[in-house]
Amino acid sequence: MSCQHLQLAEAIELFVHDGASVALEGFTHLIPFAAGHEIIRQRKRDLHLIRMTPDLIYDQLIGMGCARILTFSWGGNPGVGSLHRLRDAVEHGWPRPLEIDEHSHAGMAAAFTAGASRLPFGVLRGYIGTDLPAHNPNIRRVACPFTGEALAAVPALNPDVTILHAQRADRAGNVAIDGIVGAAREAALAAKMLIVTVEEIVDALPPAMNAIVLPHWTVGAVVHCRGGAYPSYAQGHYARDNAFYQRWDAIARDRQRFLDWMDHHVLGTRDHRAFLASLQTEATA
Amino acid sequence: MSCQHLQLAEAIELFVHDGASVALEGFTHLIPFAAGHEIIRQRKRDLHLIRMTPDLIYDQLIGMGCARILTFSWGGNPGVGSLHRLRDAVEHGWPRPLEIDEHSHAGMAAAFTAGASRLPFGVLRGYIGTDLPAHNPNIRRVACPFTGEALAAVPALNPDVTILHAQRADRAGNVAIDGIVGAAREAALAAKMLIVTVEEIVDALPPAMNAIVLPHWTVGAVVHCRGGAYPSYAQGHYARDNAFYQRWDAIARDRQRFLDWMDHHVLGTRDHRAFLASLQTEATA
Amino acid sequence: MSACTRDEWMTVAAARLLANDSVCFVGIGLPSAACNLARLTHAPEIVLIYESGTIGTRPDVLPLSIGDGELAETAACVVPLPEIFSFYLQAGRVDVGFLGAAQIDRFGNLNSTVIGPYELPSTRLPGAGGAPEIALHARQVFVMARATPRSFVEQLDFRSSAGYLDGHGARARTGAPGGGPRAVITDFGMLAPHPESEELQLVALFEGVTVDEARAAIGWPLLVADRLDTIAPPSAHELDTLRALNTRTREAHARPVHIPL
Amino acid sequence: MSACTRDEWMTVAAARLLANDSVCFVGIGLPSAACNLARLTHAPEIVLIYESGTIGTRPDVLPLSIGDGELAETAACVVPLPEIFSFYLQAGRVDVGFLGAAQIDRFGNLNSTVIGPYELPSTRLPGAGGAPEIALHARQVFVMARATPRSFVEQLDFRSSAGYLDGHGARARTGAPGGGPRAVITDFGMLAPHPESEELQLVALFEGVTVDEARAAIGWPLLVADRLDTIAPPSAHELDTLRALNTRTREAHARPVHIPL
Repeated sequence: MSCQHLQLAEAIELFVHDGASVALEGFTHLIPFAAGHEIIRQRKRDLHLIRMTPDLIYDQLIGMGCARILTFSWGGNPGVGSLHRLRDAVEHGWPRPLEIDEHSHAGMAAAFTAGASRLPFGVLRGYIGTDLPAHNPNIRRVACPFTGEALAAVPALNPDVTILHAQRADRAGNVAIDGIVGAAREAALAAKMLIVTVEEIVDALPPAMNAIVLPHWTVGAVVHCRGGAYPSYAQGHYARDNAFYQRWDAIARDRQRFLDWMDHHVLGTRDHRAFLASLQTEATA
Repeated sequence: MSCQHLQLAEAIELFVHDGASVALEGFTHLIPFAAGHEIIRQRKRDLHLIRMTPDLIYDQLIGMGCARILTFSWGGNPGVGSLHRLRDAVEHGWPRPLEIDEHSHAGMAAAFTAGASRLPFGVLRGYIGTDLPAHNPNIRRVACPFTGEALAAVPALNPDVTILHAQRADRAGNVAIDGIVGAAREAALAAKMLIVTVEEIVDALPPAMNAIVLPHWTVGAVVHCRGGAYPSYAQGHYARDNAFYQRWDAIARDRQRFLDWMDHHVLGTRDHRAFLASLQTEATA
Repeated sequence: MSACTRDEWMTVAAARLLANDSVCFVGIGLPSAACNLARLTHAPEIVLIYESGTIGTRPDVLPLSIGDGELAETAACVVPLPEIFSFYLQAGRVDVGFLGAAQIDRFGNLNSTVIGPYELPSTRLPGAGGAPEIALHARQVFVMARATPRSFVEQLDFRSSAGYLDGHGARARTGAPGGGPRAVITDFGMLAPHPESEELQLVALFEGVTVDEARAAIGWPLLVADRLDTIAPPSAHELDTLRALNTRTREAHARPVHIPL
Repeated sequence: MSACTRDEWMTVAAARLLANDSVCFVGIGLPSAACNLARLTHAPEIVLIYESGTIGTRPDVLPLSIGDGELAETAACVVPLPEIFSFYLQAGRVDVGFLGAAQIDRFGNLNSTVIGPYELPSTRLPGAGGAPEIALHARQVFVMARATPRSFVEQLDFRSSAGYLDGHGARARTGAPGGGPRAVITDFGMLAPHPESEELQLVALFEGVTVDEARAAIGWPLLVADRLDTIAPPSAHELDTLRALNTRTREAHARPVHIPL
């Protein structure tokens, strides 16, 4: 595989197909909002969305009807409360029913790690005494061939496309990530196609040695997209907009207000720069 | 567990008992020679030695009769040839028979990772078409509960004691490792007791973020031991003494010459500093 | 000491349970406040782990999310999340895990998944997240939850994470490695499992609170332990430290964020 | 071009097989020389991985061990060894794996474990190391070995890593993901598997070498492919580059090392 430098719209158009399984990872940090918005703009449908912590961007994708299934382990607005669009889809099937493949964090971490290792399943000592296995056929048991102990097993996650946001890439497409990574590295290496949006493209990455680097030949496409994680954050570039996360609660609570907001700020903007400008305008209005 | 600062002789005396399973890890880089020599000086017996790549230090431990079993995946003198003491123990039972628990690198890596995760076994797609499983009951099969595929399974490695060498620790016992780590981190976190010898003890470690750090509460004992990896190397401190590795071939080929060398340089020296001085003297003689 | 809120009292009560040599797996909200209060008072060496991968973190202000940059910047190290769950939590390296929940039953089992049937819930909650394995592996679990009969219930709608299951050793018989919910800190005092039945019973009350108030807040017939302790109100030092922390936190999070245009 | 040694010719022949966009899992010795020669000549962008965890490394001198500091200093990144084997090799991200061995049979199966019976060997060899899974997962395996009837044998003493097993599709039937030994580069030329039987047959000779010389070096009755190619001697550029690399390497490794007293 050789890494291409693309515009965001091109990358989404080329690699995210209706019906695909797509993981936008990043744990609170480096959530690829710009890429999620572009998926909405291109009105992708029937996606199998995968993410440990469906965040606002998944609330938006679900509320806009892009998703058919959701694989996840915690679906809330961090530090605020519910994801109202996710709730509405599960509780009332609006705008369409959403199938749920629900795990614990440890289970999803094992599934991504198995995916990155191209093993068919991951093993953990987990789920004991919980009702999750009874409701999810993707949580099974496997016996240790040495001790006989029964452990939990989950099928590997190998998304058709994983999308990350990172601080920087070099011209060859090597990607460097600083700070909190969550399961981003495993989701990246588990993917059939990896797209990374980055704050900046540099001639040479900082000295790496034991730092977190995704080698260019594991990366399908690099997209230069400043502010691509906003309102999430990029360590060393900009802070998380906690106030936006709080404002989202009221926006997402109401179907019409949600649709109006998406119409104005996402569907009504050409790209991420225009999206950010529309929020800026609103803030200073 | 709380980390103690000890002298090397104390640490070995306190924590390495006859019959214990002991992993001295470090992959070519950061091999804990000083600690291995101290084990020889204290004439430990019946050890279960564990290491992916038994290096000169294991050749010495085996030749001095410290080991009963060896778990390993590649036992040679890197870039030079055989480990003659290891061969003599396997081929002729000298100075005592050595039981062999033989794996591939991938198998041992999976076993250390399972150990660090406190899972009873590790899974890999491995060993297919090889004779190793027929000769090692510690290589079994496990069926994927989703696909039915048969995969290789190895029992977790959880050494009684893991010993590493690293560049630096702070006074609390946090340990920072730069450069090639091999399976050192997994072997460390798999251990019941972790001893780390370090080049230097500093007031504060360099900024870490995503660097490799063993938190102080995972470390049982820190030993300040300059040059503790020589003739292996410590990135940023000193280079590998390739000439010593080449000289070792002739020393270890002959039982008596080996014994004389060990007598003079290891048993006949009080500590690692004296060991290094004895080599220095020889070099300038 | 000035009058304190029940949230403050809960936070202080939880903080007091933490030892200086503890390794704590911290959640956002009251647990995060309690752990950092402990660190800023009697337990300066306490090790705080957030599931985002930040180990040994010493934030100056409380994080709003589990993955705030502040946690990474002040951490001893930041590791990928799968390592937190396998090399630290599952490996048995966590002394205290903090959990909250929408519902808790008399055996300390928790529900953070759904109200109503799973397939068609009346309320879809965020889900279990890290809780099932924190509940399983931490040497002890502390639950922090404001008590009402709607949250401390006779019967969970869904068991997201295991307390003592049906009690009487049922948890231990599953092979669960950790010790389970050793303390439930509420806004009136504390519950703890009976040594044999493992049913949560009232073991301590905030000074001035009555057993009746406690009983009214709990949705099952609450038993009272043979020995009932009193939890002293926050000391001036505790309260000053907590309020200063909360003030710093509010100020930090109120700073307007620049849209990265 | 000056006269070259057979080792140099083997190295050049192997280097020529490597494409600019290949990801190679490199072993010490001739494979390392071949891969770096390719990088310094026609394949500047080739990605070299050493099992020590160094990815995308560009050493100025050849390493003497698989974990030389030079490999770490010039790498795109250095990761823990378990990740090399799970996230890269097992994940199918390696195009070319290089292997050597003490014995090879007509189906490209390799022995690097023992001569004689496993339980009481006449010669205990270092063992398989990374080979079993490199042989299994790399898209193609290149074997480099000087040929003698004692090393290219009718019957292995031990199968450390799988080539085509008994041939005729036996390897594929095990589910082995990689393509197996596509080329065996020796000191007289090259063997490659027959498309159906998968038996290694002579496909190319160094210019000036005869089929009889090849047959004499192989311990089984060597078949000759329908098409027999000639491998041109090293060009002046290839040989100059390789010799300069070897000279730099010798000089670097001859520098006396300071005992860290």
